[in-house]
Amino acid sequence: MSVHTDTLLDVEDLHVYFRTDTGENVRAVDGVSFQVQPGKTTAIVGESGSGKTVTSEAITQLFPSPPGYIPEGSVTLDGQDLTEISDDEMRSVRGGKISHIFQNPQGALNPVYTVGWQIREAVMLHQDVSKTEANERAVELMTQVGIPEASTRLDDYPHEFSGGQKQRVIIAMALACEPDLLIADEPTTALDVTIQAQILNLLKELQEERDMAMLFITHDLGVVAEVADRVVVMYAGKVMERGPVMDVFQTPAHPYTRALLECLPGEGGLGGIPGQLPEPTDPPDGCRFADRCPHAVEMCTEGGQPDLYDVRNTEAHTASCVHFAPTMDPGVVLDGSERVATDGRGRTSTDAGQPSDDEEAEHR
Amino acid sequence: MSSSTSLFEVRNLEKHYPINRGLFNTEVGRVRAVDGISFSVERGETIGIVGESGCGKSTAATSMIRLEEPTAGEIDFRGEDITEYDEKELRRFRREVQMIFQDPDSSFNPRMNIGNAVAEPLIVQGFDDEQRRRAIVGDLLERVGLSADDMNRFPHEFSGGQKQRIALARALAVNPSLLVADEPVSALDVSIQSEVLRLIDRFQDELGLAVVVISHDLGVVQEICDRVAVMYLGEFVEVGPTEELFTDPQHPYTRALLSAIPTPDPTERGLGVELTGDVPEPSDPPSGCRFHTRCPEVIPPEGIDLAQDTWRSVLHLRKQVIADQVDLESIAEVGAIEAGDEFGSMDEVEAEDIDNDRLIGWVRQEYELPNQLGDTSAEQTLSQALEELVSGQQEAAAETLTERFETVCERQDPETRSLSPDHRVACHLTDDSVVGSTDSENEYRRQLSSPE
Amino acid sequence: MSRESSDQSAADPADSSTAAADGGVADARFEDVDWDRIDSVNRGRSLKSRIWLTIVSIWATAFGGTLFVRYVMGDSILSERLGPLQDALDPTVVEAIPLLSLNDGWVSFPVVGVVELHNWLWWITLAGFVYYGALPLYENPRMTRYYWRRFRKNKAAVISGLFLVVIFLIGFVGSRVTSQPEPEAGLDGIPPVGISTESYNVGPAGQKVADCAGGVCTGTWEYPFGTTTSGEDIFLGVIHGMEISMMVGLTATAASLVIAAGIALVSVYYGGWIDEIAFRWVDIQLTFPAFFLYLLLVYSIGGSMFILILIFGFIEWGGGARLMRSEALQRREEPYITASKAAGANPLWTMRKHLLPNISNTIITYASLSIPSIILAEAALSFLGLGDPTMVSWGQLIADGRDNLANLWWISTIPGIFLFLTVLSFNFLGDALRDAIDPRHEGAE
Amino acid sequence: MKWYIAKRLVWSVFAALIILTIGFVLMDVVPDQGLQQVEFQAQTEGQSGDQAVQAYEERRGLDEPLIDRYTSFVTGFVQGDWGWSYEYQQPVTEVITDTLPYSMMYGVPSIIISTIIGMAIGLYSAVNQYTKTDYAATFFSFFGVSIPNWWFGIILLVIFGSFLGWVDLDFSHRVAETADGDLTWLGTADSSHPAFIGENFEGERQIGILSPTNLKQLILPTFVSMTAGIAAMMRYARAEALEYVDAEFVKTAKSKGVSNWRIVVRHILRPAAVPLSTILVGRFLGLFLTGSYLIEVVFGIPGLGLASYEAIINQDQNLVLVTLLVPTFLVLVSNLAQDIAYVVLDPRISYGDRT
Repeated sequence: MSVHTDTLLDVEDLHVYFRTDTGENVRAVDGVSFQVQPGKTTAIVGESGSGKTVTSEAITQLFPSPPGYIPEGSVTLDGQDLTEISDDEMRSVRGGKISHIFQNPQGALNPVYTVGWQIREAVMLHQDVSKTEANERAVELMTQVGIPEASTRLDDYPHEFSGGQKQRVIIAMALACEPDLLIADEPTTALDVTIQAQILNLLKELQEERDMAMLFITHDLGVVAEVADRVVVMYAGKVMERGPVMDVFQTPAHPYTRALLECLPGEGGLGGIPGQLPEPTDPPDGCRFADRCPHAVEMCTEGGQPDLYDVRNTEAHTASCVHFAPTMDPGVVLDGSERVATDGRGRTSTDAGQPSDDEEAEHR
Repeated sequence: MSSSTSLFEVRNLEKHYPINRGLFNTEVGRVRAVDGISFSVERGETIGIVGESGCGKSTAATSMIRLEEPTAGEIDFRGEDITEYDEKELRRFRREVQMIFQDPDSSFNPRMNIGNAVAEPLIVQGFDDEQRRRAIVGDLLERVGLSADDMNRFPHEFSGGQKQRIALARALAVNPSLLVADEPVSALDVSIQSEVLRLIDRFQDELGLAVVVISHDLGVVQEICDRVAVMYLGEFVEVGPTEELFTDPQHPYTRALLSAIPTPDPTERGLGVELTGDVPEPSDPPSGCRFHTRCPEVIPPEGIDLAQDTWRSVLHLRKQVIADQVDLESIAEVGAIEAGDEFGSMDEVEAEDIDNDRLIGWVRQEYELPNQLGDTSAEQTLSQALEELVSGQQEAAAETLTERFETVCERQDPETRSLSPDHRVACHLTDDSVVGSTDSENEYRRQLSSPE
Repeated sequence: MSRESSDQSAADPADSSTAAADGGVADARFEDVDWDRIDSVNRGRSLKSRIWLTIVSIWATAFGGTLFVRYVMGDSILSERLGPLQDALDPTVVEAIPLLSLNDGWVSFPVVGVVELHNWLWWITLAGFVYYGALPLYENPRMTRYYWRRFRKNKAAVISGLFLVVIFLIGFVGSRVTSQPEPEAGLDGIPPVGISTESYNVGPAGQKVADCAGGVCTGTWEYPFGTTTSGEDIFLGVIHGMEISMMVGLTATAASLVIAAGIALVSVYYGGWIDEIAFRWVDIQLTFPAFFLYLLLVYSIGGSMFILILIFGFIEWGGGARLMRSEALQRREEPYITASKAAGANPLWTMRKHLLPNISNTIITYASLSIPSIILAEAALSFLGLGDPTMVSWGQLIADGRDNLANLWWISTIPGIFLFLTVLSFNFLGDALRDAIDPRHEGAE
Repeated sequence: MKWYIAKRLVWSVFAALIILTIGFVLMDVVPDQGLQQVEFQAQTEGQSGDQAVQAYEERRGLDEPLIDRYTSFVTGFVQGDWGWSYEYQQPVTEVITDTLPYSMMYGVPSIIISTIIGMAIGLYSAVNQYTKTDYAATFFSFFGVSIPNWWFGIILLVIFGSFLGWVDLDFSHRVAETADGDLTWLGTADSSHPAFIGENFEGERQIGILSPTNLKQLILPTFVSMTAGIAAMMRYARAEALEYVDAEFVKTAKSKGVSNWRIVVRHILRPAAVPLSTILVGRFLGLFLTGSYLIEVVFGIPGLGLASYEAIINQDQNLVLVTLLVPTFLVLVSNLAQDIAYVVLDPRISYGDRT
């Protein structure tokens, strides 16, 4: 279905469930597939509750387990299935081949150790080096991420750093062992725009220098457009759309992606997406988004989530929407009304399937 | 902007928090969270206040309606100074002004049902007709898109977006004329943000409500505000009509903020002017223009012609030298590591053992200074100062640098100038008497218009 | 987002969306409220709270009267020092009030007769429990069901709760329908039913009651738990001890909760020197070795049940106040408090409606720790012989058997098991309640 | 930092004074039974009651005004003269030095063991939350917290003393002492030693604190005071560790490839150690001080708790006040120490900001 050559990380049909007290399963991730190419950035974008963070944590199995578990699916890194390796092997992958940075720099550093100690720990866990060598490496890393006077600051505690600097320290820590893949989970969400710009620029620089692949998790389409090579749009544990960043932004195919883009401030549409996420323990049949979709037709609520169909015959860009099935007319979504939500009547148009004319005229 | 017609006018509002230390808790300093801001809000107008976290915008919100007592300043509401109000008058004033908050989850008492929460402003104002109160609450809930039956439900049964709508209903219960919204949507998903904003916008139109929106998100402000004030370290650096401010920002800080927003367009990559460093401590704000420590457009002293980023590096070095914070040991260690095997282990490196020229090179490297500055007179001063620095004469180096590289931005607090009746800005760049020749101004314009 | 709330959107999606979208425009003004009229009118209270206030005032008057007669007019340390004053207070003054009479130095009320001081406290505690605990649960069935669903997951706690209810009912009813066990010569040393002991352990009268044959006596159902060394019925003693333990635990905890919550809320709301003084005092109080203080106070003031409850109530609150303060400090910064202030609420409203309900977790946590510890402390004091000598409590029974461990081992063991199980149940219950109402889990379902 | 310590020191002295004052006044309010007895006795013997009372008061220094007695006690206390114990007929200082070792004999091992075991179980159950082990540990801790120490002691005495006969029902404090009455770690003595009165045997037996006989009689008190200690420590350790188990930085550590064991020891225990140390010294110490009264009464151990109890019952003023002040000082000093430790251990707390 997609290009398998030159793939660093291949996530195939990944499911992550969380067992609740009542014995039900919360299907946080429910069949997700995507790839990350070496040296490239794949961004997973979605709202809160879409399962994007759990997906990223499932790669190195960082989610709390129990109650979380992976009922099926594979995560292949360099031909090795990470869901099947032993705990010891997983530990050498974590921080060695795959590193993480998290959303909240405030909490991600242990408050009672110096930053030097924490970077050193990352180095010494994976490399057989002396403490002095590890220290030197720490200074080097901190200098690279742009912390001035690194060798003095090594002995400072996290609270002595500002939010942006903390995130730099965390990046330094993540890069300690030259990972092949860096998973960045909303690394700039907790930061001011100005600091966000600094961190994004830094990440781009470092990625180029090291030819490192990046999996970037974010809810901000602006950030996606800034950093990503490929985009995966997630909704309610499923992939809605996948493709190269240019294609996805120029020809957003899935109605959900289109709605998300509409919501951005400055895009004119003070719309929003009516409705709520489906129940994660008992998702409805058919497309997870059908309930809120202005283009939903009857077949959208039948069977499972639609396959990822090619958009406009480019194999790299696919959307999980029945309108893109070979027998259907994608024009319904692509050329039809793009005022997905501004009329506030999203639900009533569910049955109609066809947008009304006046709305179409109003837009563009 | 005559005060007689303004609904709400704030003049020179200050809110300082004392810092107490020692055995008797004597005051040793003050956090100047809000340090003299002035603005007015007309009926039916939406004004936005934007700035980075820690700039004092939330404190401004709470002290402008006396939820915290302001340290100084006048606040007129309908021509009456509310700082003079007594308890009773203040309670009456609370009917006219309401607030909504950032976090929908903590905006509601988890142990009070939604009906009571929305009715609370009515109850505490003494409205004890229960029948009618229920009618009003039901009506309000329906207006914000919920149902009257939701009255008996508890906050945790609603989603974030719904809660923010209920917060709006609560704020409107007493039919206020001014609404202060502190980051009303920043805790919400994008798809829900716009719904809430739309609702605020609608009520504003319908009820002739005046709104003050506090946000760190320029997108939000752009969406619903008529005028915008940009705040930095307790002060307004620029105030103007939204349209004008976004298309023709005058203050370098406004420009930096605008350019830092990632655009959802992959063809336009690259985040423009990058602000270095963080917001300084409001307990010890920089002299002169408070933004000069991070400003990408600091005005060089006369006769020095350097590229802006080099000039900034010089300024940074100078600041560190004056504060005696240049750690030669550390620089030597970093330099040694980068130089590789030549120096054995990091711990063995001592700054004194290293050849002066080499150390100077490393210092330049650390402070991102080229080996030779473009401007010869500047280079002369710099190399003299560096020479003094590495030979241990920090004070002399500081003096040398201060003498030559002092800029008007750190010396003088820029006045707030009106560019048009509605557009005010506080920056030396807009002051012809400071910038002098139009050349340099054009230079800055040119630098800005060309993306990096 | 009207369409977001799932149950309602299905009913009338179009309706609500028009209300939000277009309907609002036509009908722009909200209802006009005549604030001037409202400002001039005083506020009323609900019927429920009026009834409660009446009960509390009647209670306070009667309790105050009893205290006055007992400690100012009656024969006590205080009255010695109030000599001249006492002369002026002729008992006939009390008798002159219709329906009241003096009975052996106690005020006798119509219907209820003489009520001892500790019983006054016990009654108001139970009333308060109904008003602040049971009534809200009854009025809020949704919330009740929600808490119950979470609570019942913890089986141990449900069993504990049942056990405590049973203990309470048996103790409460039992000590009213039976009389206190009295020592009876010769009836001593009877073993519990089914247990045998050498007959020389059993008193002469007891030998007739128990099944004695061949130098061995076996207990019978007449004294199911056997008797003490002085011939008291242990079964009756255990039943009376149930009420004592419950009363001391609940009443003293209630008293300390009221003090602790009051001081914590006022300190947090007003801060400044009130806070400083109150919590400096708490520092000192907590530094005092508590058990030492109990010993000292009980020894110096005397161990009547009323005094015991007061001592526990007035000493135990410090830790609770500290916990509540730190909780309330966090709550104080919550936006809903600010919102309430921004709406013009007065301090009392904010404290009662916002701060108090939201520190209820800490209150319950604290109560669940305090009740068992007070029960244990009372038992320990009784064990040392410093409890109320006129009442039979578990600690006293345990002490009775202590010198005859080798032969009459059941005297210490049986009440001890009840004491242990009661304390254990309170601990389990408290833990489950804490879990059930922990707001961190709220909305999880 | 120095201002902070100075402030805390001043406050500690002030608090101790207040407590002393309260104790002093309370003791003074209590009707003196010794005095009543003297008066009664004098009257029954047909002498003047007043005279006897006066003589008694003079003997005990009670004839002076309250304030004078108070100041002289405080000055004496500060100078190391802690007064005379009428109950024990020796200086209070000697009573303390005589009794304290017995409290420590079971108290110290019990604190150490329960800290180690409690902490280990607590951490284990926090890391393995909601597993069977966790539930078992939780149940055990409830058991330990709920069981009344003194009753448990009695029950153990019934079982191991009365029924099984493994231990003696009476505590023999002479076993730890030499024939002269001095404490010794380990030694031998023949049948003339006061501990062996009534026993006839040849040769010598071991005596002293570490002698098997002494250790045997210490097992039960140590165990009883341990149950509560382990349970309390376990609850606190578990609760504290749980604060950090889901912390973001633990996830970060995990993502670096840190092993589970190392995460527990380095990343969870270390930050939890700060609040735990507070609990350990503070409440824990209090637990033993309180527990010691009843344990010593039940087992008949002549320790500080028993002395304090006897002092109160017999209105031995000076001894009461000193036994009140000893734990108070312990608590105050350990509070101070732990606050300073807090500052030292937890880099987040800047002492400059504390008042």
